[in-house]
Amino acid sequence: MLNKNQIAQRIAKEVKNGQYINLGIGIPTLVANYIPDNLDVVLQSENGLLGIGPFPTEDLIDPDLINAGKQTITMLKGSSLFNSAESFAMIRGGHVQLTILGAMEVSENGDIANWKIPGKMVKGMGGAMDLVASAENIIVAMQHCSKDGQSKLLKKCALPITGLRCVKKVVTDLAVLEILPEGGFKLLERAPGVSVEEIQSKTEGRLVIEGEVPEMTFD
Amino acid sequence: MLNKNQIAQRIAKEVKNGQYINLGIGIPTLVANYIPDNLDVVLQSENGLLGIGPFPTEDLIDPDLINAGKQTITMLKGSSLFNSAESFAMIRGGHVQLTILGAMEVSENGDIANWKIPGKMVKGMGGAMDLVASAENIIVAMQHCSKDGQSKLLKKCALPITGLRCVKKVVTDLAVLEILPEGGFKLLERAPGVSVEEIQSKTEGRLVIEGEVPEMTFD
Amino acid sequence: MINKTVANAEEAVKDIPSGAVLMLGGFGLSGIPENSIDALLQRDIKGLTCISNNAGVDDFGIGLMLKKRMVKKMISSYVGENAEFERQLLSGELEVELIPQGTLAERVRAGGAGIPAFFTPAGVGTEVAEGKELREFDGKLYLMERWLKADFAIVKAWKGDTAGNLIFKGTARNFNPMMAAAGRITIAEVEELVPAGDLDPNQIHTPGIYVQRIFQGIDYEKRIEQRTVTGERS
Amino acid sequence: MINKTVANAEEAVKDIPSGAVLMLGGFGLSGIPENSIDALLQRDIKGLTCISNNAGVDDFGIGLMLKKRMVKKMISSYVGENAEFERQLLSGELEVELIPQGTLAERVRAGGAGIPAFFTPAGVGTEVAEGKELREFDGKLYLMERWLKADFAIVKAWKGDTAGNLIFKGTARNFNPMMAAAGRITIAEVEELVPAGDLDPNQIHTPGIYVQRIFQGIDYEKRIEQRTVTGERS
Repeated sequence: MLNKNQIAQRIAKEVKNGQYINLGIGIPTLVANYIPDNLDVVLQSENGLLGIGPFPTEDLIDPDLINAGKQTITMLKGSSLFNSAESFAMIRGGHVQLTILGAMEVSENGDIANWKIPGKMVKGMGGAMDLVASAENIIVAMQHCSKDGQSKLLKKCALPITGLRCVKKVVTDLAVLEILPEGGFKLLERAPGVSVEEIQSKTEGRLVIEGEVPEMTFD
Repeated sequence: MLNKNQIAQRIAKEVKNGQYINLGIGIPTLVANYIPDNLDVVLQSENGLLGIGPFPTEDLIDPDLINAGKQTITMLKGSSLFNSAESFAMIRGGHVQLTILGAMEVSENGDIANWKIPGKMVKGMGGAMDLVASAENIIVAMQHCSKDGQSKLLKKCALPITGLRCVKKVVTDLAVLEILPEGGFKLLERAPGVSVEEIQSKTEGRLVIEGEVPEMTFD
Repeated sequence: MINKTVANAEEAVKDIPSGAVLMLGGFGLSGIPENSIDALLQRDIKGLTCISNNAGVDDFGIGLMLKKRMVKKMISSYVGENAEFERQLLSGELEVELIPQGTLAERVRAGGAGIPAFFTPAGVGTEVAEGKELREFDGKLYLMERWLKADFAIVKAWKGDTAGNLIFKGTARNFNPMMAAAGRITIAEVEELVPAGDLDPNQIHTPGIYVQRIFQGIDYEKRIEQRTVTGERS
Repeated sequence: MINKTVANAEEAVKDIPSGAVLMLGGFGLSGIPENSIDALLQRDIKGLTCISNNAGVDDFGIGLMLKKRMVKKMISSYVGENAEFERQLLSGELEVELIPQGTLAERVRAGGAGIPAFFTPAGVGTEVAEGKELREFDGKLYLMERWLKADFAIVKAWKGDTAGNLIFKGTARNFNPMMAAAGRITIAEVEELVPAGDLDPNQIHTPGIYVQRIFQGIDYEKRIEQRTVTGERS
């Protein structure tokens, strides 16, 4: 079973050289720590920055420089700043090629629910609906099951939807799964020590198993 | 009868303090020469400048600084530069309050035709259709009649339309006329030495005359 | 050049009436018009509709206007952690309309740009799509969204000149430029107000045509919501 | 940061095929990609569709591409004075689609911004409206217009960095930024190419995300169409 950092580490292997990437709050943010140094990629912050750098040292903290999670950040050489309309023009226009975000539920046809739980105070969707409606590649980082053991990989999302048929891949604490164009979670990799049977028992949606399913490796 | 400079001079009296103004090519450009110094107005050039200054001296000519007529120009203190989408956002959004442009024909309900003559090579509408569809106040500068004596103030435009029900006022070599909301050219002023009868005879559209029509005065 | 200068925040907001629709720039607490909000808090007005990406925190930004019960309705993409907000919402005192962030940015941009409606893929298949026209272009589904405008837009910039030209700094730019264009009356507060001609025309982010009133603000707090330094990870 | 540098204009345009849809920045002869046009003229390609506000003059800019019969169709707002253009148009060799300038700018902007369609008042009641959806919003009529995209967008900036960030100068900015965003492959030529990090991130007009290839141009002529000096009036 993977911890949060290992989920992030595994997702980092999906990153390709030259990509522009938007990382959501939570586990997706951790992905930045594991992108290999030999890859040139640019991280976008939807509040108006391309080229997110590391967190600042105390003396470099600038209240006018935050990421979409409202954290203080720095810029890299070659960064650019822009307004929110331009930022979502980039996203909607497909220029941000990869979006990695968290989810409460994903369905076997790629629907995602991650913004609202009925009966709870709704804080808003922020930029999530724009992001999932736009990027050519969307990878979800999530726990395979809820705290009370219910599968979060479903036939159909029970929670209010954030976007339809958009998720391409899911990386959980148990597995790496691809959403097939015709529907279904194709099991690509198992977390170390996790059996196909366990994944099957914890996946409510249709699980597609073809041949031997390899165990993940970490470099 | 007014010459071109006098038409421009008369139109300049319509300019109000604090306005943002777009001047078309031809007579409208001349209006800039007659705007009183005590008025603070800003001229927009739809290729991306607010604050058109005078033509440059030889040593200040900059090929990267032209107006919409492709003439070399200068900027004023407080000028700003922007792209074409932003420029027409300003125009379409009604931020440019006054547009002054030439026309081949104007109809009594405020339609304008100024971009195309069937049978002649069509060069394009440029920004004219955007301008006439957008500004709250549109004033046309034109000759009252064509070279062969035909009225250009018509019941209905014969030439292809540039915009519908948009012209608010027309200043010609013979008269100043307001387009009434219900249709019709209301005669506001006569050019020096021009009689109401002459204007009537040279106006094909419905001319509305109420009481004494004053002769224009120039300061 | 037309001079847009007013003396201070009080002067700038003095005629905003109860029931007005306001836009307020900022993302989180970054780039919010602190001085104007303070001045609004001194006014005895209520029933405001506030269009702003976020709703401030309990004791800063729009949160203070909520606490004073000046706000009837918030139009935002994310309202965050704000206990008073939650209380008013649950009690029905406050109305909230949640809009995807990119759609919010584009609707405001459309308001300033004279585009009454446009199509976006954000929200297709979600409750955001309810009651909206759905349409297919080139094999993909889109929603029709309408422009947003405001009686008063209140924005915060880094530098400005007396002609109303604005330059923003860092990610404090965010919604400010689009809101400046979408206000019938736009009020801009700046950290540094300079004479027209002192700013490079090539570097203006918001041309002065969009700004009706400008003043130099004072005592900016610029509160940080999530202070993170090297070595930390959330 | 991702490095977008290519050696020169020849390298940048080498894979543009016959029949491609191109966008070319510029207004009149200001801000046109001179080097890329020269390099295109060396290529043996034809049947191009060129989206550009204007069509150059007989012996400069896109006019040279017309003369070489490389262009099948022009999409422009104003084609100006160009004898060869007129000849080809009248003979049926060249197809022309004329679009109101603001609609052209917004359609290109929409292409880059993922907005498949929007409404504009420009052209209502004119032949531009033929075949287009007409719709009333708040008592005013608007046309629905579609986005424009290109296989290759070719733009000219003043300064650029290796990450593809661009800064324009004066009114040479015009259509260049929107076109940069609307090209599947965007080629930017700049007067001065600097290392990533040398440009102020606050002053970037076109973020590098939109640019796939960048090179430093040479020998800019920057021809002036209407040389006017003080005292003159047209």
